Amino acid sequence: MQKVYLDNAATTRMHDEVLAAMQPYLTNVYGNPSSIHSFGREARKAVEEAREKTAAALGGEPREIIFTSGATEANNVAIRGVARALQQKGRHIITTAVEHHAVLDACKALEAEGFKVTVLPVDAYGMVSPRDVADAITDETILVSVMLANNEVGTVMPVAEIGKICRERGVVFHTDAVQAIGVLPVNVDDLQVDLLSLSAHKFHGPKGVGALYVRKGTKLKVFSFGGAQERKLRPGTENVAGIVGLGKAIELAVTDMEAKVSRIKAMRDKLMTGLLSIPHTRLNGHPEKRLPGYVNISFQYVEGESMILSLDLKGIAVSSGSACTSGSLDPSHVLMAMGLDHQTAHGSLRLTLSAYNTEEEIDYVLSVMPEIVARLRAMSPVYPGKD
Amino acid sequence: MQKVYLDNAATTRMHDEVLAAMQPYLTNVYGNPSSIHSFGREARKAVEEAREKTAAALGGEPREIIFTSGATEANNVAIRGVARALQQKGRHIITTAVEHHAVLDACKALEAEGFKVTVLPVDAYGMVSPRDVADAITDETILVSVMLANNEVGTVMPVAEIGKICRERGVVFHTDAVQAIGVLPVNVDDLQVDLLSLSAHKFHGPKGVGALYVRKGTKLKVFSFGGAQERKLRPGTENVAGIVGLGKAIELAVTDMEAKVSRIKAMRDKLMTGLLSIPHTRLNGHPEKRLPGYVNISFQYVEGESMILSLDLKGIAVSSGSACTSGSLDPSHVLMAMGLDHQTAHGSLRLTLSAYNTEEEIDYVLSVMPEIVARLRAMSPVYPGKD
Amino acid sequence: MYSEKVMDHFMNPRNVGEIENADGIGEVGNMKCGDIMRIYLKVSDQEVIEDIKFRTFGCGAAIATSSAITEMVKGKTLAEAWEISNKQVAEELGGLPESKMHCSNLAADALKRAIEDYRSRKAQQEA
Amino acid sequence: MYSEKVMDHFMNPRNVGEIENADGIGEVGNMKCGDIMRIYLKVSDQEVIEDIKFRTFGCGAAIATSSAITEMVKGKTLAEAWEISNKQVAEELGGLPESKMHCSNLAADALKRAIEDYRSRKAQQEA
Ligand SMILES: Cc1ncc(COP(=O)(O)O)c(C=O)c1O
Ligand SMILES: Cc1ncc(COP(=O)(O)O)c(C=O)c1O
Repeated sequence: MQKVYLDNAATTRMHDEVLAAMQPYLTNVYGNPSSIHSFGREARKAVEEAREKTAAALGGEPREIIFTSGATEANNVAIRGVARALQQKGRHIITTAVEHHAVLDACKALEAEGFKVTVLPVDAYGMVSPRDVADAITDETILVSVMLANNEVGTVMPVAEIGKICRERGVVFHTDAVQAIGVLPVNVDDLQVDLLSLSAHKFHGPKGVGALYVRKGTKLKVFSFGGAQERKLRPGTENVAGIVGLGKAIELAVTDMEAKVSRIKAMRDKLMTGLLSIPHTRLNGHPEKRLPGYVNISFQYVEGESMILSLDLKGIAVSSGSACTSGSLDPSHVLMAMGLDHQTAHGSLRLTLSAYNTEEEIDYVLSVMPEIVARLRAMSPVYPGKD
Repeated sequence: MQKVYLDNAATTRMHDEVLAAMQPYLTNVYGNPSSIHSFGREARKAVEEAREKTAAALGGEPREIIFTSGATEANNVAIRGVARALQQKGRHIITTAVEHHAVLDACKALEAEGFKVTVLPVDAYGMVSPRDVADAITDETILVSVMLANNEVGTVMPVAEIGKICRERGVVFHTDAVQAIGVLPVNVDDLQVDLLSLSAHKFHGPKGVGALYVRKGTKLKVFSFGGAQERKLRPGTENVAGIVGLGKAIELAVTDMEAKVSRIKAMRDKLMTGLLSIPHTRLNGHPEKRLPGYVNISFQYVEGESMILSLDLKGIAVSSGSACTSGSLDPSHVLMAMGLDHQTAHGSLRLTLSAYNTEEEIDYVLSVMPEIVARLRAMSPVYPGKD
Repeated sequence: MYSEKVMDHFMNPRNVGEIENADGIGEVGNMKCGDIMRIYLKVSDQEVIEDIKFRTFGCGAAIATSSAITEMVKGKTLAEAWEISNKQVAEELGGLPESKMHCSNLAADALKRAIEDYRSRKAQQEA
Repeated sequence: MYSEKVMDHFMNPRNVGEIENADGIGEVGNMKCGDIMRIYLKVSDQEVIEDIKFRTFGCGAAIATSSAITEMVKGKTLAEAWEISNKQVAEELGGLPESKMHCSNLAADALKRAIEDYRSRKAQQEA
């Protein structure tokens, strides 16, 4: 059966060159980077080269890069770390309603500990207003965290504008850039961010490794103890092969980005137009300020998981903001924050492309989708145009 | 140049079969285990199989295994998690002076937050007394953490005895078993532990992945937020390939363990006897209750790093408890806790074997060592038998 | 994730549709949770389920359990049908993922509502 | 980790040993930190360093800096030698790892002690 992977927001296939770069560190270069003998020094060199590549891709300094086990950890270290380091200065944090749970739940946990957390609303497109950020900042504010691009609808946030505001007001600014690497220009100075999280597997690197950019001078208090690795901000024997993979992946991600992006966009537009030609559909997320590979569409009268399963049986992998895919009861907090009603949220489908997709794959998806939707609608008790 | 790796306590070379098991998950099986489509389900299946293997190796249930990014994280989750979950019950924690920094520093951080921490002393062999543990337990005690085997001198702790005491007194018991997997029998019921940490790269698995065994019913509060992975105890997209590698590595580690261990022991004894025949040397750690692959020896009048460098130039990789290898000022806290004077501690060398070593390698080390020690002693201002 | 039996019921659902002039209709679930099931009954004078149909908005488990229960009770008496629990439906399907046991496994409830509806109509007619 | 020059001095240290009847001896470091350096001087009447030897217990950096400084100052006057800083020794060696800049880079201090020792002996002789 033909297999079509359109869930690149969940994870991506690893680039062959990334695996090739990792291979020595999975076999004969196995030293611990903390060891001073030749085995250790070879591993150390590889880690530091990856750090340089990561810094170069983001426009920062190598010593500003901390490798982690992923963006979840990077987000937690950033949010909790700043909160704890600056709690004497103030105990107010600002974030948005559409952040990843790693950010949102870390903030909520701090709220339970006595911090004040302002969760800013978003508009119907999932966009936060820089104005709202500015208005929310008080003398007590120590941290603002706004994602660079949303991982469900792909809406790209005005992070540079918010960064400017935060800098003027002297507030530390963190952005979760997980979905943006390789598809948007990500430069820590242009964005005026102090902290930035990323995860290698979202841009054709390995799973289980990420990075946190920490601008020089940014104070973080850590809660994880052990060795002196990563300037003590992230102790534990380094995932050498993973870090090398991240370095290679980010280097490849920013190479020829525009060409890749315009190819992805062309496929995306074809997919979007085709799907929207099915009746009772609507696009979720911002029509323009959106990641190039994102199509999030709601199909009225049908539930997301049933569409995922139906597509899966045709070899097509997508995801949904429906509660049924997460095991929780409520549909996606992102779609709800955008004001969608429950039915529309439950009927959402997220199709996310990468450079590995082809136009033939898009054609294939468009050829099977109408039938699938029709079949499920025919079963639906809420579908008005019965049988 | 001949290369001899005798730093297997720092990290080990990955087993070929482990890499072979990982390979599909580094290439075409790249789904996110949380995704419900076929790509995701394949990844999920691999993770759950690894969980079964890990549980089987430890004598626990699959649902009692939490995958982490390594033992550092596992130790932190365990110590902090129990402390926070049970702080209403009491605020006293017991550990030993020779634990890994991940345990010791996590405990110290809790001390700074108002917990009472008893750091038990060890004897000259690095051994803690179960009696001391029993005496230290009070009504306030909520957690005891004692490592299964020490990572510097290899002393094997009386963990089963301590486990029995803890169970009788109703105190949660954690053990850091990092150095024991594949060389000692490790069964969570025999050891009577509630929590157990391990790290794959210490037993020929990949770096950057570990596990925490959490006995059913053990309460943990987490401080890391994000997705619902690993029963919410360890959020973040799973390092699928790494987890598969851990599963395969632990399966291999416990296979034919006795045969491997007796081979390692034979080499170890030859190495030890040979090195101790150099004058002014002494064995550190317990003479019998010791990991099979461990030789920790102090060479009087010379400093560890200078020996490491000299051996490195001969292609031999070892480590030392000297301060100079860690960038800190004090020598190993383990050797100091055992009562060694500074000179003896600085002059320590740790040579750790694995099944990959050969007798020829041991012969080679023994052939170069006397010369190296003699050269450095000749330079030493504290060596009495000058020139 | 789902058993083969679930997938079979999901892809080839039995008894989809409506019954015109049904003797009883039951609906459970709500849009918040993303599951709505409606069951239509045709009941004989002997209180045997002669025909049963369903419409469901929901995930694979919701559709499969709806389909399965219609097969399980067709030809049964209302008294027999009333005894069927959500758990039995899940068992009939070879089990359901744990996360689906609560929100999407409501077919037996929908059937009970339909039987209740039939009975209350009957009571009204007789009154 | 270490530059080639450090490794060269470590493996082929210059001027190892003692000077019998040295004109000045200086020692720095302590066993706690794991570095002890002792420097022996033979000084001419013109206060030129005619001979210099060292013994060092310590890591690669400690041994290399000891060796390097002996080469740097042999034939120099005490006044010139006095001006040499630990930093200059590190530079001469092509740099040292940051963690080694403090504890193991004490050769200039040892030399200063030796010069001081020479001077205090001289002062005693003259007194
Ligand atoms: C926006 C965003 N932040 C954080 C994460 C967490 O990344 P990881 O699961 O690799 O830790 C993800 C992906 O799940 C994401 O999309
Ligand atoms: C006893 C012990 N505990 C914990 C660790 C930490 O393991 P990792 O660095 O893989 O997190 C190590 C290894 O460094 C160890 O030897």
